[in-house]
Formats: sequence, structure tokens, C-alpha cells
Amino acid sequence: MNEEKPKLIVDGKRLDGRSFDELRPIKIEAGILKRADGSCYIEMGKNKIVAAVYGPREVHPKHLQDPSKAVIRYRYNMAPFSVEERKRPGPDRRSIEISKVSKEALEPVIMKELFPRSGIDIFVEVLQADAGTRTACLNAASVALIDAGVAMRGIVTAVAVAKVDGQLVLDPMKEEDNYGEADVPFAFLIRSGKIESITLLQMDGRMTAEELKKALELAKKGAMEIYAVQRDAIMRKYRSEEEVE
Amino acid sequence: MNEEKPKLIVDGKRLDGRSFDELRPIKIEAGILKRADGSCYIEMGKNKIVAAVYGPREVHPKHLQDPSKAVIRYRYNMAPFSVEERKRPGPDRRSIEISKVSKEALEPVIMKELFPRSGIDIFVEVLQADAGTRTACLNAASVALIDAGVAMRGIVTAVAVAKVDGQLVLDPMKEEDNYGEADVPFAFLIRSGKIESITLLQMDGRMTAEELKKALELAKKGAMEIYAVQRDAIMRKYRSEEEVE
Amino acid sequence: MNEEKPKLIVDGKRLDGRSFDELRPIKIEAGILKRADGSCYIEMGKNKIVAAVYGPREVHPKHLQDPSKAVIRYRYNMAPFSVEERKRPGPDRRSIEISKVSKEALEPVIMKELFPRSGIDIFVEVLQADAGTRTACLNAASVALIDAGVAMRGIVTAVAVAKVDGQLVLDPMKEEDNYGEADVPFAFLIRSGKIESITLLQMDGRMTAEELKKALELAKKGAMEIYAVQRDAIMRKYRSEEEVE
Amino acid sequence: MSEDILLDIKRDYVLSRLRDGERIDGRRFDEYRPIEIHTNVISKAEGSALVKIGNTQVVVGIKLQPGEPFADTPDRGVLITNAELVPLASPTFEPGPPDENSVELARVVDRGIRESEAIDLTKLCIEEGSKVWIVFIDIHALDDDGNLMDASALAAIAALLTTTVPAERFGVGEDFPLPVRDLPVSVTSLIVNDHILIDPSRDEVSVGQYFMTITTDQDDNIVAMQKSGSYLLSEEKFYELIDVSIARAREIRQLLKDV
Amino acid sequence: MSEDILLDIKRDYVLSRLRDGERIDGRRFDEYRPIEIHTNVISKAEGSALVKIGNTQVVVGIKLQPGEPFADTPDRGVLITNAELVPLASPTFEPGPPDENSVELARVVDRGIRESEAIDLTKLCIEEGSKVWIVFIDIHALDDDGNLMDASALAAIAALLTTTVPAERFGVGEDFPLPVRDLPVSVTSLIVNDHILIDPSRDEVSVGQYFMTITTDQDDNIVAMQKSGSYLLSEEKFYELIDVSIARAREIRQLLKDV
Amino acid sequence: MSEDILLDIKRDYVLSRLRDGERIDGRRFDEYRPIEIHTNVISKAEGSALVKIGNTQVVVGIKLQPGEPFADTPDRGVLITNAELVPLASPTFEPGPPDENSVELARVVDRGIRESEAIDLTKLCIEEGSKVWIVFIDIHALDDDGNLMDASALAAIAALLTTTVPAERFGVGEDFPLPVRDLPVSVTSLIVNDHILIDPSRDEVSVGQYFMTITTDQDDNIVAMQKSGSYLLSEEKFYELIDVSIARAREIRQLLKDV
Repeated sequence: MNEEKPKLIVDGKRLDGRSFDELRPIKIEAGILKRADGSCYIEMGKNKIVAAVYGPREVHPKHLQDPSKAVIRYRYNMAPFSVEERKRPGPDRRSIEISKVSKEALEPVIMKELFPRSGIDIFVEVLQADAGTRTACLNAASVALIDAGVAMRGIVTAVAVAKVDGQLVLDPMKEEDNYGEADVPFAFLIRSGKIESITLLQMDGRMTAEELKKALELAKKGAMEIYAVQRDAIMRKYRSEEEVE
Repeated sequence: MNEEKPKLIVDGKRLDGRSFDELRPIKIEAGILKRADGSCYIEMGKNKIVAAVYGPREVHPKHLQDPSKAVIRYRYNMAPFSVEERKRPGPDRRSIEISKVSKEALEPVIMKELFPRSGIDIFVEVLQADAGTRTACLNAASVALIDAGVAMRGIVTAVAVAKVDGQLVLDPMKEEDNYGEADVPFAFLIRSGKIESITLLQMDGRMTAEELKKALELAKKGAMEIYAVQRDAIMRKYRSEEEVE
Repeated sequence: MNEEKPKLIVDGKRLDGRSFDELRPIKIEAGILKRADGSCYIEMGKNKIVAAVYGPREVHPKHLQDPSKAVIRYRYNMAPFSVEERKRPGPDRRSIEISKVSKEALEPVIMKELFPRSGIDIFVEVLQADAGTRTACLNAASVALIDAGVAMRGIVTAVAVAKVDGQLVLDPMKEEDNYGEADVPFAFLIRSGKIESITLLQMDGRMTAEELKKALELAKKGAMEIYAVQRDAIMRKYRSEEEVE
Repeated sequence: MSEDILLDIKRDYVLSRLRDGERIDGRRFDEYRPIEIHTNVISKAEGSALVKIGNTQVVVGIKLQPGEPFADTPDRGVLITNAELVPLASPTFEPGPPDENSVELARVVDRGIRESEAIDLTKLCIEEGSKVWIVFIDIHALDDDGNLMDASALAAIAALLTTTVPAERFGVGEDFPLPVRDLPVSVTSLIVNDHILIDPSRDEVSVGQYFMTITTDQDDNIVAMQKSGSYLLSEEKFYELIDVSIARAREIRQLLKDV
Repeated sequence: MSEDILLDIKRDYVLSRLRDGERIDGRRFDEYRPIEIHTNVISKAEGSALVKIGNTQVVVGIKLQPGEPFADTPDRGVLITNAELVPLASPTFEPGPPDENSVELARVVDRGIRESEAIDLTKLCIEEGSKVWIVFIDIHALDDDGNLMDASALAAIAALLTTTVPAERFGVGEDFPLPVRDLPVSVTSLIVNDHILIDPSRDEVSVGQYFMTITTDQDDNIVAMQKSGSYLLSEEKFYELIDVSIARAREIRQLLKDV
Repeated sequence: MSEDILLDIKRDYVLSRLRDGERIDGRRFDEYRPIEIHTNVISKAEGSALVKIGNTQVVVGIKLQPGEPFADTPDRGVLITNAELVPLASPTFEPGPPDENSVELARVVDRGIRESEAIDLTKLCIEEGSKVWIVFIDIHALDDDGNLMDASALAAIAALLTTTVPAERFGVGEDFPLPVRDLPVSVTSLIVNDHILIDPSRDEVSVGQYFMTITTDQDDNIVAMQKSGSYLLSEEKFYELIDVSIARAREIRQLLKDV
């Protein structure tokens, strides 16, 4: 929508030199906080994000308890210094919506029925934002849930696909998000190493039905790569714990 | 108080051609909402208002319950687009005061003691505002209460009287409200077709004691006419239900 | 920090003619409110403050109760007209902090364990502010607590010391507070007529360790004088009650 | 629980005395408790008054500052009235943003001042369309022993009478007294059974919050009314209320003449 | 408690009918309830529409006023969409600031309008960099019998189609019709077991809030999507949803042509 | 309930070790846990630092933007300090507006910076009276294992030391390093029985929140103090606290020299 749109694809490469189906560099570390029951730090491009999980624990006030299953909370929050123009602290409409769809992406994967009357709280702090914070946060939250020992039906892995200069690209960074024609964040449930279903799906921009189907394929490819990094982070944490024992 | 005050009475008639003791056109329809237990749509001049009643129903949280009678809530709310300059959503001081006096106008007429521990909620949305929204809202709320089957000691009927260009006029419209010398909204309890007492009474402007007494007589005349329209709306609703059965 | 700093000490005297170790005029009256269980009015320089104590009384909602002791609340509030530029009603960050440290100054002196499950509320309204409102408020709150008959381990007495033009001065007034180099509010527990310990201590500005120690001595001298006025106010109230009986 | 019982006992006592034609504190039905007006109690404010009616105490402070006029009255000052029912003043007041009671209190006091045109707002224009005086009336309750309404209204007009417009401080000319040209007075009654109890005390209100406030100007015009409370008011009582409110207001207005 | 039991019974009923391949109100799976669009219902607004889908009713009012542009789009109007799920419309709506449901509703409707570039915001510049038109889309729910989303989106675009820019009132030229150049339409489905239920009614939602909203423009491009609700969506269903949503949107767009 | 029991056990353990003259983690009474300072961790911020004291972790980010000066200091920059005790950092932190603990944390950190005049605010004037730099210090807690106060204060000054004023981005000249001319350091102690425990860990705080924070500048002046917690402090302990705080601050200041 903005006029001074720069060219985003030059000589078949993206501005940061990536090919269309290439992820940004990604780094995941599990178990980085002491107080939280589970935690994870992720860097995905220039995004820097910390996720923490508390619970299963008691729910206050009591009337919010569910006698048949755990109550899940998800809070997406941006640090005031995480973006170019200082963000006022506290939730805005954007983070309220992201928190809602992110909670709904994780909820069907968590075995809530194992923890009646209890609460599982997932808090995600964006310390530095580039583009794709909601998907990066979900990737970190998934690992933090596993680090906390919360029983899950699988792992949730998320990535966005954008359309820029008419081309579908995986894992868009800031410029591609700002000036692109469309952005489609996906999250998937991966079980036994295979993508089983979609847990988050939003879209804004303009795409044909055909393009959307291609976008899904591209996202699935990216998700499998991220999944490997998530898995690796969990294994490292698990091994370091074994060493201690 | 405003300087560019227009002449409000020309050749013994009001700006919209009404005589001093004439109501604006009024239209009432009961039972227009599915979800609410009782509802009513009213047009009174250019005012367009929807009222809904929920209850008697459970009160949450419990400590707000009254073991001896129903708790009444009344929420007067203006849609952002109901007035010339967009109104910010949410209650302002004016609507908090109107909600309070309107609740107090209905409360002594509702047989609260029949519904211990329960709540009766009256919600009124002003979709388009002219003048006299608080009285029009009460007229709609009364019908919605009856539509909901809430036991009442009678019906509440409301109308304002203004003083414009030195003359008392019934049911003022916007210009008369803005530039008039005084505005007196009344609500009455009508039982067995007769006005029994006053349930709402406010006033701002300037009137002598004598004028106030005349204003009351004028309001009573107007109220009886509105009462006939309320009654008619209830009968129509009742008949249409009978036809269905 | 401000540039147009006036000279604050002229010919060895302060701007209002006081010597360095001299308090502002102080006036205390106990039991000035009917509704509160205990109350006190204080004037300390140009400060005018009313304190009220309610309790021990029931705590709502119940989950805020402490089964082993009373819960103490302290609310420091400034009237909008108490300062040169009208203050917006409601708590700001400054009054939240003052309320916290003031509560903590009184809490170890109140025999909370005598009143399990109950609440003791201390409300202090600054009607006119000069400087040293937090210390003046504590002096009034102490007397109000005793007036309310709340069991105490002693009395709390508070006073500030400032550094102005390189000189330590007792009980600074507005100009000394604005243009001085440091401000140190103290509150003490006084028992059996002797200062036993420090209950409030804050500081901002710049002082050497040596100066701080001298400031403490100066504050103790001032506190003993204020204590005499507090004591006198309590005695007067007690006597007037006896006369009534 | 014990509070409820206490309230029941009070109510029964008030009602039984009323049956004998008496008020619990021995006042006539149309009699105010003793009224005190102390002005200039807050020197930081541009005007101020402490009013006591019996044990009820209210402080009102007036602050003025330059600000923008409303678009439809570009040459007039702006009046803003705010009431803080601080928890110091009553065990039933809670900290927090104004509830419906403090909003109503502020708005009824505001209407009395505004509709009587007590303040000549046309004299409070600094620069037409861009800069006028904003007059803040801040009502601060200290002790609520009943009838905060009349105490607040009285303190407001008394404070306005002693207000100086601080033009020098804001560099817009010389200070001048706030132009006050009317003396609106509120009279609040409690309607119980067939009685009208002027200036109800808190103990009397144990029977229920059945209030009527009528504010009149110095020419005995009614400038504001507010039925407050869930009750039915008969026409006859309404007429009585007008007459008694005008009479009492005249007497209270005399007290203001000495301010 | 009885509410929960009622909900259970409804859910069982919906599911058992689904097992027989039927919806409880007899509709086909891809069939909307009757749709009514009434425009210009609020004359105080610059544009307005009341939309009914079955018993669900929503009013949208459009207000415009001059204001500041965003720093990065100095020559474009600003679009602000707000939804009020007022407690009148459903026993589950509470008074108070917008909760996550009304925020989501407003943002999804907003995205459909914004991403389809339905409003030509470049025509809403008054003075580059300092003054542009702010377009307020206010969604006001009246009766929530399911699928407020589609009713709101439809009412929004219908209201925009009838909007006049009130330039004269603000002294910035002559009034002109709001430039609307696309017709985004939202189609919401409920995914339950292996079925896609278009335009779910409230009773159907008793099985769970498993929604998918797909908004398309007049060229059948997808401009906005929102999976809403805690459930797992298969790829196959996703593809089906795209196709059925495009088809239904085309039909609904015909209704808009008559506005 | 089990939480309470756990807390009791911890407290008993801390106290019993104290009786033997020992801290539970074997530290000397005046010894800090290991301190790490990482600067420039957030490239979007004008300056930033991550500080770890033991397991406690805090990030501070500095943002600058032009804004209006205060009326009484028209030629100076403005300093705003804010602390978010986000629920990620501790099971006892709740989402919502700042509570008294985060307000106190922000204000005590602010006082150390402000009163030591660490930032030369006179160099942050862009246009006297109308435009100065606003410096936002945002404290973001990550892991609260005790003594967030010192970690926050240290991260704040470390972040300031690495801050560049983004003049170019706002078109008001060339970028320049934020002028920092002092190194205020906070030292927080826990006072329990007759002991002073420097840099209390969270387990140690199970005995009660009996804190004293003393902030000193590079000349050993005290620039800020805060007794925090409901306890009685003796004069002797006060004197001891001053001396030990000055000594520890000197050591920590050395770490800042390497930033």
C-alpha cells in the first residue's frame, strides 16, 4: 500500500541474499530461565524472543478454573524497545489478537484433560522484532512447553510465507513484510516427524487460490526445517540435564 | 447559553410545525430481538433506540446477589455514530448519570422481591440521537420489561417538557433542547390507565415554580398519549404470539 | 538541577527566618472526623493534611484476608487543588510509591497479629502541599491510629532533613526542597519517649556518608519535638472525651 | 452482618420517631443542621471553601488555567466540575475512578452553577477561539454524615465567590476577581412515608435513599432538580418540595452574603 | 448449571443430525440463512447499514472527520474499525472495554476492507502531511444468533457504499461519495467432524468455536483469512474452504450490487 | 498451600544457616553473586544491556525521541524510567498496569541516574523551550531470582553508556554518543536479625522483604536510598549499610569501566 516501495527481488535473490525458499538464520535454546517451569530463547532473523511456561499450577480466582481440564493463557508482549519507534507498554489490539490466535494454535495440542482445575500459562516477550514475531513466538512457546514437561500431542512449528514482487517467499523479513503484496502466517502440528494439520492460519494481502495452495507447500517445507532446530534444542537441553545427574 | 440562538417559535408554531403540546411521531415495536428475553425498538422523532432485557437470571459474581430481591442493572449507551460528532465508545459521565436515574425510575415499579438472588439487566442502545434520548429509552425499556414477562406494578412512561422562547413545549427536539431556556424530563408510573406518581425527574435551565407546575401538567398529557402507543405495541406482540400458537 | 536557583541561606538564616535546626510551625488535632474510627488534622508549615483510620474491620473480597493478622492499607492522595498546577485526580506513580513506603513505615509498629482476618485502612488526604507531605502525613496517620484505638508498639514520627547551600537543615519547606542539593525523609519508632529505630528512610540528592550521619542526628532532634506535639494532641482528645463522659 | 442489623435498628428508630412526628435529632422537618462556611482555607487554590452541615464536611477548591474553548462557544470560559468521594470520608466509599454517586454529585452541583449562569463565562475569554479560562471546581468530601450534596453545592459557590483569576501567573494580564453574578443554592430533602425531611442526616438515610434536590437562583427560579433514588414521588409532594426548597434556599443565601 | 446441560443437549442434537448428513435448521451445508441489507438507516452517520443474517442483526455506522495522517502515508486517509459487542446483543457479552473477541472481529473486518483496497484512501487526502479524512467504521452488534463476523463485514461494506464524505460540514470543499472500488465479502464456516457448515447459527456453535473466515475480493482473490478457535484443520478442508468461500462470496456480492 | 509450606521450610533453613554464620549458597555476607554485563544486545534500541546477577536476568533498552521539555527546565532533556515486571520473570508477577513494586523499582533506578546527574541533560536540548530529547529507560525483567533492583540499576547505566542519540533519524543533526558523566551503582541488602546480606537471592528473601538500597556515585557520595519493606532498622545497621554499600559499589563500578 505504500508508495516508495523498493524492489524486493533483484537478480532472482531477496534483499538479504536468500533464495525464495530459504529461512532466515535460526537459533533456539531451551531452559534459559530459572524461575519458569519451562523456557526458550529464539533468534529468527533479527527477532529475539524469550518464552516461558508456568504450570500446570493453581488458577486464581477459583471461578476461572475448569473442573474437566487445564485453562491455557497465552500472552504475547512486545518490549518497548523492541521496535524502531518506542512502543507504549501494555497490550494493544494487535497483541490481543495475536495472543488469541496463538493460544488457539497451541490449545488443541496440549493434553489439557490431564490437568483438571489447573492453569498453564505461556508468556512470550519480544525483545527485538523484525517480521514474523507471532510465528517465531509460537516456535519458542512450543519448546518451552516441552521444557516444562507439559504433555503434548506433538510439537507446533510456525512460519510465514509472503508474496513479494509477485513471487512467493518463505519466512519474510521486515522489508518484505512492509512492502509485500501478502503475508500468510502458518502453524502446524508435527507428530512423529510429519506435518499432521494446521493450527494457526491467518492472511492479509491478496493472493489467488492457486497461490495460497503453493504458499502452504512452501510453509510446510520451512516448518520441517524449523522443526529440526526445535528438536535439536530440546535434545541438547535433555542431554545437559543428563550430564548434570 | 449559546449566542447564535435561532427563533424557535414562529407564528405560534414550532420549527417542525408542531403545536406546543404535540408529541413528535412515535413508533414502538416489541420483541424485535431473538437473544434477549424481552426487547423493544422505538422511534421518537429522529431518535432510534433498541432496548433489551435479560433476566431474571443468575448474578455473577455471587457477592453481588441480594438474598431478598432481584438486582437491577440499567445501561444507557450511545453508538459512536448516533450523534453528529463521533462519540468515543464506552461510558462517559453523562451516560453514567442517565443510567443511574433511569434505573431508579424503573426499580420501584419492578416487583424485585419476587426474584431473590437474581439479576434483571436492562440494556438500551441509542442508535440515533435527537433530543430526549433518556425519556425515549425509558419508554422502550418499559415495553421490553413487559415483553420479558417481568412482573411490574404498572408501566413507566417518560417525556420531557422544555421552555423555548418563553413558551412551554412538549417533547422538545434537538434545536429546542440546544437553544431552549430549560429542559425537564419526567417519567411516570401509570397503573390501570392512570398516572400515579413520578419516577424520574430532573431539570436544568430556568423556570419559575408556576411554570414547573404547568410543565408537569403538559408532561402528563404527553405521557398518556405515549402510553397508548406502548400499550398498542404490547398488544400487537401478544396477538402475534397467539397467532403463532 | 534547576538553573535559576535562589540563595536559600542569607545571613545564617533560612528564607523564612528559621535557624537550621528549627521546625516549621506545627499544629495537630485528633478526632476531627465523625465517620472515621480515628482521625487527625495536621498543619506543618503550609501543609494541610487530614488522616483517617477505618478498622479493624472486615476485608472484602475474602481472599485478601490474612488468617494470622490484619491487612494494612495506606492511601496517600493529593487533592487536585493542593498544588500550584491542578493535579489530575487519582493515583500517580509518585503517590503509589509514597503509599507503599508509608505503609511499610507503620506496619511493623501496628500489632497486626491481634486482628486476624481484619483490615486496617489508613487514608491520608493532602489538602494543601508545601514540602514534606509524606512525613507530615505519617505524623497525622500515627495520631489517627491511636485515636482509632489500634494497638501500637509505639508512635511513628517523621521529619525530613535537606541539604541546601551546603548546609543541613531540618524540615525543609518548598523552596529548600526544590532548589536544595538533597532531601532525606525519615520516620522513627518512638517508644517510652525514646527513638528506637528507623521505619522510613529514603533519599535523593547528593550527600557524603558523614553528612548522612549528621542528617540522622538532626532528624532525631526534630522528631522528638514533633512527638511532643503528637502526644499533646492525643492527650487533648483523651481529656475532651473524659469531660464528655 | 452486624452492620445490617445496626442499619435495621436505626431504620426502625427513625420510622418510629417519624410516626410521632419527630426527627431523631429533634429538628423540625424543614430545619437544617448548623451550617458553617469557611472560605480561603487553601491558599494554593484560586478560591476555596470548607463547608460543614452538622458533622458533614466538604472542601471545594477552585483552580483556573488557560485552555481551549469548546468549538461552539469560542468566546466563553469552560467550567469543569469534579467530585472525589475519597474513602477517608465514609466507610462506604472506595478508592478508584468516580462511581455513579460521585458523577451524579458533580453533575448536579455543576448544573446549579451553570444554569443559574452564576459565573459570567463571557468574561473568561483570553483569545477568542483559541484560549479561554478553564475553571475547575474540585469537590473533596471529608466527612459524610449525610447531605454531601447541599454541602458541596454551598462550598462550590462560596469558593467561587472568593476566587481570583490568576492572570499574572500565566502572563495574560492582571489578576481579577472571578465574575460571579448569581447565588445558586441546593436544597436536598429525604422523602419518607408522607414526610419531607430537609437536610437528611446519615442516620435518617437508613430508611432509604429517597432524595430530591432542588436548586434555585437569587430570583427564586428553579435552575436544577434531581430526583435521586428508587422511589415513587407524588405530585403533591413535588409541589411541597418546590415551595420548601425555595424558602430554605433564601435563608442559606443570606449566609453566602457574608462570605 | 442448567445452562451447561442445555448446551450439552444442543450439542448432541447438532451432532446426531450431522451424522445423518443434516443441519438442524434443514439448510444445506453450504447455504446461508436469509440475508437482508438495509442501508441509510442512521441519518446522523455519513453512511450506515443494518444487516440481518437469519436472526443475527448488526448495524454499522460510518463517521468521517479530518485528522492527521500516519507519518509513513502522508497523503492517504486513515481507516479505523471498531466493534462493540454490547451486552444487549447476547447474554454472554459483558459491558466494558473490547475483549479479545470484539478486537478480533474488528480486525478481521478491517483487514477485508483494507487489503482489498476497497476504499481509495488516496482520494481522502485534504492537505498532504497534515490533514486527511479519518474513516471510522463502527460495528454495533444488536442480536448475536451466530456468525456476527459475516454480518459485520457485509454491513461494513454496505455502509461504506452509501457513505458521503461530509466536506462541507468541515469547510473543506464539497461533499462527495466515498470512493469505494471493491466489494470484499467474508464467508465464515464452522468445521465440525468432517463437515464444513457455512454461516453457522448459534445453536450449531454449541459444538465448539471452530471457525474459518475467508474474505475475497470481486476478482476472487483471497484478501484475508482467519482461523479462529482451538482446533486442528486438515489441508484438505483448507482447500475445500477456499473453494466454497469464493463461491458463496460471489453470490453475496450480488446482493451488494443492489445497494 | 504446599507453596506456603515450602516457603516455611526455606525460611527455617535460611535462618538456621544464618545462626551458624553462613548464607545458604556459601557466599560471604557482603558478597555478590557472579555478575555479567552484556551490552548492545538489542540493535533496535539506541542502547541496551542484559545484566545477570546469579540467575537473575534483566534487559534494559534505551529509546530516544524528540519531545517537549518541562516548563521549568526548557533547555534540558527529559528522563523517563519505566519497569515492566512481566509475568514471564516470576510466578508472582501478574499481567496488568505497573503495581507498587514495579513503580518503586523504576523510581529508585530513576533517582540513581537523575540525582547523580549521570546524563548531562543540558546537552539534550534541540530547541530551547519546544524540543528536547526524551530518554526512555525501559527495564524489562526476564528472571527474578532475587535483587532485581541492583540488576536493573546496573543494566540501566550500562545501557546508557552504550547509547547513541539518533539525531539523524529525526533530522536534527548528526548522531552523537549520549553524554554520560557519572556511574551510579545501587547496592541492595537484606536485613535479617542482626545480619546484612548483600545481594539477597530469592531463597534468602523467604525470611521477609527487608531491603535497603543505597546508590552511590563515582565520588562515593550517596545519591539515593530506599528502605523497602515493613521492618525496623536500627541506627547502627544504617551506618554499617552506608559503609558496605560504598565499598561494594566501588567494585561493581570497575565492571562498568570495561563496558
